[in-house]
Amino acid sequence: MAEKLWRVTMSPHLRDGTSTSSIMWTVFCALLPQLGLSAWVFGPRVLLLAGVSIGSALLAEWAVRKAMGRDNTVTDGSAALTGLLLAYVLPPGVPLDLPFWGAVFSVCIAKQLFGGLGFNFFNPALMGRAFLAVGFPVAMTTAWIMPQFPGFLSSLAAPDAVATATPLYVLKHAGLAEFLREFGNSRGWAALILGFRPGCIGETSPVLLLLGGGWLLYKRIITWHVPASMLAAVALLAWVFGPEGWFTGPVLPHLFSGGLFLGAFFMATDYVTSPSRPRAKLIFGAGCGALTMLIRLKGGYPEGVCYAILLMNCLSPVLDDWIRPRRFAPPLQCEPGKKP
Amino acid sequence: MTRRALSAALAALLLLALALPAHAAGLVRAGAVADEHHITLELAGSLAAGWDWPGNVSVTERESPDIPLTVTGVEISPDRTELTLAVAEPVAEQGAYRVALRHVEIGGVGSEIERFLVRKGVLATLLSIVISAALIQNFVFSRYLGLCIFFGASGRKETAVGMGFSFGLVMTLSAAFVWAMYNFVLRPLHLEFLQVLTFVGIIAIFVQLLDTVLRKVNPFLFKKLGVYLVLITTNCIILAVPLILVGNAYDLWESLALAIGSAAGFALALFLMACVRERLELADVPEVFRGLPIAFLAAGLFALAFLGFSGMSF
Amino acid sequence: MSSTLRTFSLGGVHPPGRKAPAAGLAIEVLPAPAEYVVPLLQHCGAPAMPLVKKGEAVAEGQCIGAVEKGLGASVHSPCTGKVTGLTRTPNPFLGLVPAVAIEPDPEAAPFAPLPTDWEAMEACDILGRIKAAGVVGMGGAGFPTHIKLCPPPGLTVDTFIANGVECESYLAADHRLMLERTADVVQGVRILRKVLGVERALIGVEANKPDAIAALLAAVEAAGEGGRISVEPLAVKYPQGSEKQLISALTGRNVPAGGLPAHVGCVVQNVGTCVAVYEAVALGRPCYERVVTVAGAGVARPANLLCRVGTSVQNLVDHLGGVRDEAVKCVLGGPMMGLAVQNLDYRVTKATSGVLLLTADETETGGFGPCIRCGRCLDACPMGLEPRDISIYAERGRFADTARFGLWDCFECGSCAYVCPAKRPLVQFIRASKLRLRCRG
Amino acid sequence: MSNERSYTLLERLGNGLVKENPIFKLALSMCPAVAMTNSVRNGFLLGLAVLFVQVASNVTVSILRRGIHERIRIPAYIIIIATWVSVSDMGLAAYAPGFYKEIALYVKLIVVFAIIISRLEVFASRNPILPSLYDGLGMGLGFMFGLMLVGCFREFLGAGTLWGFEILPFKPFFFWSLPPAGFFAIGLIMALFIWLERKFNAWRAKR
Amino acid sequence: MKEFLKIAANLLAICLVSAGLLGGIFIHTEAARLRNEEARLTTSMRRYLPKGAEAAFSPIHRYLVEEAGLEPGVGYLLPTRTGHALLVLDPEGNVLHRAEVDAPLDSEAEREEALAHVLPGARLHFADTYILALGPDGRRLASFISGRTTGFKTWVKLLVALGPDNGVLGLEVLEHEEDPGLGAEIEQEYFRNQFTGRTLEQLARLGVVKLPLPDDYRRCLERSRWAERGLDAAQEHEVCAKFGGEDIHAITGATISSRRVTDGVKRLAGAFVRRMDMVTAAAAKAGLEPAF
Repeated sequence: MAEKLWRVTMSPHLRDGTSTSSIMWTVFCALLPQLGLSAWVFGPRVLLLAGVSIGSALLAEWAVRKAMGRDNTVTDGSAALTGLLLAYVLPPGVPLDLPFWGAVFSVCIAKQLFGGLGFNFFNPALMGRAFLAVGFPVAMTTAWIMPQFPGFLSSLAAPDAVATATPLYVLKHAGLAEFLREFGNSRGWAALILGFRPGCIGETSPVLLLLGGGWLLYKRIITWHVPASMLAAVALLAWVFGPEGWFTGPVLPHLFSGGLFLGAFFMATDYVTSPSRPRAKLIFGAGCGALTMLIRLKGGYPEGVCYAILLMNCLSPVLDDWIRPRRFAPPLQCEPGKKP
Repeated sequence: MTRRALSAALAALLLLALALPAHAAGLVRAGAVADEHHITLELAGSLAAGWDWPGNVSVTERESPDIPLTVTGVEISPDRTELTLAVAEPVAEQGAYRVALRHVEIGGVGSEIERFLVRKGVLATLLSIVISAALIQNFVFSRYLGLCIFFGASGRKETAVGMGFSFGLVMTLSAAFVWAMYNFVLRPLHLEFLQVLTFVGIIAIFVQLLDTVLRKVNPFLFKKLGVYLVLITTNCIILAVPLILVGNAYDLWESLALAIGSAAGFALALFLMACVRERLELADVPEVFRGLPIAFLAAGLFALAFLGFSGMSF
Repeated sequence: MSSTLRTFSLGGVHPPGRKAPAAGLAIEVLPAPAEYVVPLLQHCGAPAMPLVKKGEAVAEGQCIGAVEKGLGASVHSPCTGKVTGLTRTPNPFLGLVPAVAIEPDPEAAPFAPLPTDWEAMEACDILGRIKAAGVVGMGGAGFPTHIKLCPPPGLTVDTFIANGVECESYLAADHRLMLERTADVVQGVRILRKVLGVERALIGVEANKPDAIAALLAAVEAAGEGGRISVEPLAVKYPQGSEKQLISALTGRNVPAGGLPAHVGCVVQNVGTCVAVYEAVALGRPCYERVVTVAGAGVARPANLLCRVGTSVQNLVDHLGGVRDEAVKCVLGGPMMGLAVQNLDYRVTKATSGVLLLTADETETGGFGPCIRCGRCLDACPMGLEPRDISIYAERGRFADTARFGLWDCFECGSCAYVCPAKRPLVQFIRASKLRLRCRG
Repeated sequence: MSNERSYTLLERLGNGLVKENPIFKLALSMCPAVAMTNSVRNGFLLGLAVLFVQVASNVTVSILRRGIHERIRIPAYIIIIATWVSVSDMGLAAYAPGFYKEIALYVKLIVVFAIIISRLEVFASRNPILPSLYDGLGMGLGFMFGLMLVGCFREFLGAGTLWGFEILPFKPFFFWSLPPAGFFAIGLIMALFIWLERKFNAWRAKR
Repeated sequence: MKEFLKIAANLLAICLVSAGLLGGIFIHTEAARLRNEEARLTTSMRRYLPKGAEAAFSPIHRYLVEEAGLEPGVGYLLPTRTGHALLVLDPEGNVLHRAEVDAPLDSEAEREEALAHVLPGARLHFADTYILALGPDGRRLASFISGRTTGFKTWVKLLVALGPDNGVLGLEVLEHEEDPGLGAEIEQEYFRNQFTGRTLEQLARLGVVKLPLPDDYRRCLERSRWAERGLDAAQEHEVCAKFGGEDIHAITGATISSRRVTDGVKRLAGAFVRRMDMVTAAAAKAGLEPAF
């Protein structure tokens, strides 16, 4: 018998079942229900947009890695996830070249040039969105679509909502009264919570996003810290800084009518660009929430989740640096004679 | 402990500054622009019953007392100590508005005509200058100034902190000096054309002075900050701030606020960039992008992220 | 239920137990092989100096290697026979080490025990016996026991802990010992308690071995030690078998970084060591035998083998019917901390707790990806260190920067690498950093 | 002075334009390179102002180099630069008011451009007038070249025009004419420079 | 000490020389700057005048006049047939003060000095300047009103040109900080020119609609761009007449900016007309003969 060749590797010889790609694809799947809903209410073109976005992200990843002479990482799922998330933060009516350019920017500039997965310090999908928001401002602010419903559900549509205005736009520029007139009844609330309202492809349905997020929590892919503190910060600040004075603000509209759930569960929890320790995550989430409200109430845009997360991304290396794991025990003092 | 108490007190003060608009001694205690079409007035007492607004309220911009704005409604709070005036023309938080109430009786005191100037409080103005200079109009990421030093001193965190600190020191002191120089010497003597020369001279002298004093008084601090002092003279921000404060005709406090805000914004930018660059050293950046090119791209991404602050107003 | 059980506070992971076949198999005695090659160095420290020459006849239990100074333990002949040569043999941790090759004499009489009334002996005499018998930690590290039993001057010890945790997957050697030689374990604990002069003794056993717990409780009662030796069930979590984690779980005391268990008043010994101590002190039999679990889907028949030091791994495997074709990896020790070896010529030492023959399904063999900063390793690390940052810095060759992330506190339990989704060889990076810094410093 | 090497005009120009290009190689005075380069024209005009200040102060310092006391070197240089900057500021305000409005702040900020003072310190203070003049020309042109290159890149991609002339009937990438794009443009062009240089060096080594 | 003196002298010499140099250049360039600035302004304003019309530009400076305890008055420094006069009106248009001003008024400093002389004790704040283009007979050919209004982000500075009948001749956006590609489009011809030709009455009722700009209307608004391949004069006239009576078409994606600018134009023009009426009436009452 020939001498058997044994494989020699370092310990440990057991590995947990999760892998980078399994995590990425799990997140990907957790996002899909919302895509289905969007395709249903905004039309199947949404699927085309998502397809272009994912396809160009994969293509860009392959091409840029090839150009740099590096190994192929298309299968690890991170590029596909970036593509999907990018599509999720686009209005459903944008032209098809937007997701392409956005994905190329996200993957090439925001991620691969900085060393690829693990070294991008801004969330690539959100960076792609920020890039598109300045590069294609008109499409990014006007390409909203009124949700269309199959007959039996048409009663869920908010009655006479202004086309091409997202709920947050109404809230910011027409005021709370107008918002409540459009969405204030039970049908309006149902539309907001279930996702039958104009908005970005992936942000409309808090329920489905919460389901997906819950699944990720259950699978322990994300922890509760970031989403909880982000939602709490938004709710608290929305309540405190009300339009009518202190502690009068509308909490629910701010929670349910923007991209908060998408941001809190799927964007701000991105491993690479958020800090790792629980305490740092709490601060990070609270910061995201606070900046979101700052932009919504005082800033130039109706929605602030994207920029809030990007701005907190700047801080996550700092938070990682400041908040370190608690060591098992302090080092031994230089008095060996005494018990510490 | 004391540090925590101090920062808490500071935070409380800032909140207070935000919360409290201008105060006055008359029958109207305070007023503020609530939103685009509403001005709220806080009365010193409760408004006597029977007063009705048509014909008794006028609102004008401060600059145009002769062009009345159209008041479309007045809402009186249940306890009759707050009035909300609805105005047809858009009003801005940054603007100043004259409000006149006629034939009112407030808290038992009657007045034929009660005038009040609605505008932002001093502290709120200063705070908004600081925040604007630090974040909204961040010199590095939104105005693209001070980049040489930004890229030069953001390699390590310690360097960034040292630079940020020395910069803040020089910036604040020289802004005060420049303000005085401009308002008491250059302007009265109509020597505005010597602006650049004097400003840069003041800054250079200041840096030299600080260098000399620090070297003698606190060699330790000098060892830490000395290197940066020389560099400061070639930082665009150090000259841009005086030019801006002169251009906007700021008063001393506003000038100081601008200086502090821009120094804080610069220090923040340096620090964030240093954190990122320290991490980038570990990254597998393509060969040709190592060093400055990738730092530029990173700064570009920062600039995109900082667009989130654009259009913000306090 | 398990949540009420005690365990250590920080980190930890739950690798699959996979103890099922071996844990149910009684210890079986391995027949004597054709040749023993006894390594003179079986743990980090100074090698023992050989006391025999080629051709010399030795008796079973005769001291063949002694350590004059430094960290070390003496080595004894596992059989009666003839020294065929002084050679070198590979050790997975230590490289090639000096060894004594002995050819056993098949007709020799078995070792005759020399019962002693240890209760009448002085503590220092007992310690002397333990040292002479070359007892070392049987848990895996093989640290000489007599040294651990002499805490540095100035430190007082108030608790003795017997480590019956056996948190590594597959391994069942300690489990079987606790079941089959329960009384000897308890006696060993009593001896060690006497040596240390402490009242309190704890035996920590993970709750996945209820039979062992029951047996120990009964044996403690039988020995009349009910109030003084307590058997503590612990929640199942890796690496509870590590000294510091076990102390933390049982007493809530945390050994300071760079400190010894004695700094918090504890001494920990493996239950296997307790048995060896019992044999050495009460029966006068030196330490040259141990139970080795042979397991994994790659072995024809898993078993717990009582084998003697110097037996080759090949002998063990052959005795059990050889290797299956699917086996790809041979690991000496547990799957989390043991070392993979490139052939089966390795010799059983006093510290060899297991021989695992793993198939590709059981073990990770692929490459690794970039760190995605998920932070799982930070959560898993039982010492609260930052393996992520150590690995990233080490990957870029910046070893000097790794120290501030707790490099020196790492005992390489592998929890971080176990959970890493990018399959990064974190332990390897840590070891490389330590090596590099040691060489330089 | 110690440095008695003779410099020719050509050598200095090559040095400023390529070998020590202030923007792509020395990475000095990046502020205008980011903020003022969304059109070639702005780049050219600001470059012109820098060229003037660089040449004038180089010559001035070279003339005065023995008269300026060592201890007050830096303040003296700054005053000299500030003088020439004020001159160009006033000149532009008077004779090119339309253009001046766009770049007013940056013209004043030329005072603190690191490239100018560093050339004074490194070159002009140690060399006679003529080489200093050449060096100023080289550096100023190099700076102008850098600004115009970035300007070309951004104006063409951003507006589809060059120097205001329509090249493409549409705007390929509106993004590039926005201020933050300056960072990206410079980063990419810098990398391109490095790449070309490597290729060139490899090619020369092979020869 | 000697060393120190030497250094100081050295530095002082450099400073003095450069200050002297700058002074000289300043005197020379300042005059040129003012001349050029004015020339630039008048050329840009002349575009709104009938071709070949002879016009003189004369400014009306508006001040806020504050006297202790009184509602602030509005002071107008206006050209008269004989020189200049200061007319201070209360908000209702009643004359509070009038004074002839006979001093050079070219620069802000000179004006301040002159006003302090005729109205001692009062606090004057400069508010803004209206520029009137007057024909040879003193008729108003155009009025230029600059002022600022809130935009979507910060302030927008506008210049509105009104004709003799107070219809809009044109609109220019002088400064703004709107988003590029969105609000910043207010500076484009296709938006600004929509105001051209609106009468004062139309302006007062002008709204903003969120409808896409019709293509041929855009062609006729973007005169400079479509000059060579656009419509002929008759078609252009027809299109402008068709759409000119409608509301302003908002910029895509920047409805708010469009609305704010429209509001601003309405307000600036309205205020100007009201003030001119008040000034004319008050001047007649006060026996002044304004130059317009």
